[in-house]
Amino acid sequence: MRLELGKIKINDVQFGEMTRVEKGILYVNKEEIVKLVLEDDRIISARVELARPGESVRIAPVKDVIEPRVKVSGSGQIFPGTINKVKEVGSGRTHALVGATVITCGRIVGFQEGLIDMSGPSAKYTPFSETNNVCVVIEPVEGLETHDYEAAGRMAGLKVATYIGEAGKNIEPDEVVVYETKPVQEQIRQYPDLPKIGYIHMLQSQGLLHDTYYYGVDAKVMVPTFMYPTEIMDGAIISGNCVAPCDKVTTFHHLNNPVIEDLYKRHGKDLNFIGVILTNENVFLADKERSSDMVAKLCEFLGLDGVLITEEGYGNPDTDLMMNCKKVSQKGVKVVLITDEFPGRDGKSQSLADAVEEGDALVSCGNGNVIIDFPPMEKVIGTLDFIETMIGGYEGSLKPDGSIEAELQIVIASTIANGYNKLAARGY
Amino acid sequence: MVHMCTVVPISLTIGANRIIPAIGIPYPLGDPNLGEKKSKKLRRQLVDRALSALQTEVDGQTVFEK
Amino acid sequence: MEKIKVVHYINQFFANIGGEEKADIEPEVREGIVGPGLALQSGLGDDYEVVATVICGDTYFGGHIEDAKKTILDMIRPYKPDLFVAGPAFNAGRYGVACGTIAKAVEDELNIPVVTGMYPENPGVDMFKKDLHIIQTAISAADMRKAMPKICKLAKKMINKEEILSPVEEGYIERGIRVNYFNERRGSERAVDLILKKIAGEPYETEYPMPVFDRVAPNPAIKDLSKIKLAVVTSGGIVPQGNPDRIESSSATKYGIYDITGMDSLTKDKFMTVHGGYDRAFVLENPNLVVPLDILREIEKEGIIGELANYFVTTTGTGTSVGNAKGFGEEFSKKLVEDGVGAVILTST
Amino acid sequence: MYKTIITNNHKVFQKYKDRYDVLFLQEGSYMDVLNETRNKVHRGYKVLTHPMAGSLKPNQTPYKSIIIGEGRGVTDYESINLIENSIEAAIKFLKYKSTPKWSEKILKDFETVDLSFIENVVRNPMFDNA
Repeated sequence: MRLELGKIKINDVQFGEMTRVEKGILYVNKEEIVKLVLEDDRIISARVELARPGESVRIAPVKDVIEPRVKVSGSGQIFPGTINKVKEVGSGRTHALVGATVITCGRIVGFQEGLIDMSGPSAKYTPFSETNNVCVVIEPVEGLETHDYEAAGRMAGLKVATYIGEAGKNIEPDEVVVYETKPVQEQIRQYPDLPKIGYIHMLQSQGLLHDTYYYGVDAKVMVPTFMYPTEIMDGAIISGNCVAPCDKVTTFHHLNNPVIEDLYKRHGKDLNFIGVILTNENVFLADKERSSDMVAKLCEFLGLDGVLITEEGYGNPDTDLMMNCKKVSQKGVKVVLITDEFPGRDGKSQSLADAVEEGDALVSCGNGNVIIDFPPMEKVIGTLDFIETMIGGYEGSLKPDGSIEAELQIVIASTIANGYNKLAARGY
Repeated sequence: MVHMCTVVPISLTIGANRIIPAIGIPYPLGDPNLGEKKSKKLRRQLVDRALSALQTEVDGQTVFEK
Repeated sequence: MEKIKVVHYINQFFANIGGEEKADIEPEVREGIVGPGLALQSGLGDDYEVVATVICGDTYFGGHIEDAKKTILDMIRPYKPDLFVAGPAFNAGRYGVACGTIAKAVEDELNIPVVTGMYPENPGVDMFKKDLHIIQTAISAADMRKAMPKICKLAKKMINKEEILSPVEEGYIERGIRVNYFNERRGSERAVDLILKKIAGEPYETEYPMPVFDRVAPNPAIKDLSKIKLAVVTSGGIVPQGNPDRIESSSATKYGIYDITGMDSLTKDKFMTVHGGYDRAFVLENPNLVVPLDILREIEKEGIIGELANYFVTTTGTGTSVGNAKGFGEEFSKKLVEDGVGAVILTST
Repeated sequence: MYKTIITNNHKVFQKYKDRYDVLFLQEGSYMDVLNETRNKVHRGYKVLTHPMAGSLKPNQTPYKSIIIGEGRGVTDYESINLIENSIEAAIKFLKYKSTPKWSEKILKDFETVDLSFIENVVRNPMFDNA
């Protein structure tokens, strides 16, 4: 499967008469976005605001972040099984508005989500302080049930991103990157002397506000499966998760999965990237047992020499991570784990809720329990009303001047456990 | 030294060399559900097993099931 | 300008009082520098003054931890020090534990910077590395010339409230505290490097080590049990009613040694459990479920074992740090050996 | 296998009290549910759902529901590992920050999310045979 990804660099975002891209500037039509969102009668109001790098802006609470993309050629359309019909994606050509995002925000439930600062000392912890963000602030109809509201918010973001992505369809990209993975036997033959590497991608799948969808199917009801890496770049996986801000894998991060990106960078040079094994993080222990068995079986079946494993979340997923690590290692396949850490505020406790001796090669994405100071910002997109009830916040977090003291875990994707960031923790 | 404990994997992890599996965490040496007499008999069996483990040569971690 | 006041702690050996035969001397305080205090003073420089040196025998300290701690704190307080340095203890086990114990007490009670130094295998390291900055030294006192300047450098940084850098940069033993930093490369890129190294069989280093445990070679089998003195050690939290030593119900920082002379069984009116990690109902009813005294007396009477030690050793296993547990073991094992105990049954809940 | 749901969540109790054995700790805390589960596991029960289900940390949500199954009187090491690790982690979080006193509305949200974990398990076709 071969995909050409055309990267259209976006350096600024502005409101305009027509949603379009011109000379690296994304213009968006506010009214059309609002109209699109309000098609869903579960949402009573929607507001569009822009946030650019360096501005004194705080966005909270954030539900999802999505990079606008569009299929130019090849099978299927962007976000198959959710926005568009179920149809295999991952081949042909896709354009991405790199440097632009759609951010959905607004209250979903009282306690989740997180924040993004566009400037100041806290901006460095989130990748979205460096992107030009179209923020869609939504409000549900009175008394809407939590499940429905989550679904409405999720769809609103995807719809807006798809709409904006269309603006890139006929634009000449600044850069075209080609990604290709062949069927397994051909792929092995192509680089017979290089180590065969796979990627085990664990999807959050515990329940309400903890779900992920693959071609529209809820990850908790699927069994582990094989995926061509390029499928993910066309939106085969979307996030329905909005509980732990710091290690949430947003839809943006699925589209721009760093492990896939970095394995492709060295594909054919010092490794042979065979593909992605998708698995889940269920609550029911029998499911964990079955899924990890199947992951190990797939690794064996594909003849892999080594795998990278990433997780989403803390606690329950640590058990899946360790079960996968142990069982895959027992098949003779080398394993490297990528995860973030929660060693308590003093940093002295165990970082993970589970451990196996096979987990002897781990990459750290940082300690989410560290306390951070957030200076006041001139403008707030969304509301700070829920700061103290957000994850990472606490009573007294929000100061009268608008500054905040909270754990790092309140910042969206700050310790994301797939290695997207440079933040790491080390022993002192 | 002989280690009498219920969670044998932990004993193996921490490196005990002679291990006697015990009955249960809230009652390692005996089983009160069986009544006092039988429970005490069970305790005697376990301690006897521990003493025999102490008199057995081992060349690495060994769990004395019987 | 008033000088920064320093108090130094050393053992009988470094105070030139004597070796093992003098290890039971009680704490004393002397004005100014003693022994390695000279190196400390010169390393710290003219802005600092070592105003007093506390000396205590290692055996005395180990046998009277609570008393020694209190006495020594009382000796230190009047000097109103700004800085406390203990040791370095190199590989001397009891000295290391003493340095760690007193340094932690000073830090907690007097709220001033403290530094000590040890060889990585000193038992004091596992017990105190999370609480203290312990400069890594070589195995013996021959390293004093190199160790003391590192201690002084770190101590000065603490006094000046400068940022304490990583263990490698400062020379202290890693404390196991997880601190954030920005790497030059993102995590996924580092992970790809790691997997390629692992597959190639090259050395690789994890960024987060999983907890590891020591291994010991098994002791040979006991030839004749009927001549052996047997003792029971437990992590099941069995203590006399009222818990006289206040052993914690979890995350224990101490252990107890309790007399069983003349008892045929552990009765519920005399013993209880404080263990917070299991449903205590059964053991409260019958403590022999954890310390099988009733059976061991039978066995003793039958002559199967030579004799039963007249005490058992106890602590709470749940949540107790490996460092503390290791420290307890090293300490009471010495007593067991001194008392001629030849075999131990360790029971865990 | 005979199953018991240990919970302090009213919504879980109401929904399942007629279908399953529900041990409802009405005034119980998150820790109480973990400790009760631990006691059962120590007596031979198996944990069927992960005690740390959900990304909500133990000092964030006050609600916890865990499904256990009656074992064969044999200690299940994996269950012990899970529940003990969960308790250790919960203590770590609660040591620095206790669970806030949430408003009624937020409490309701927490109940709904906790219920969702159990619903998804009970809905699993394998569940009744497990």
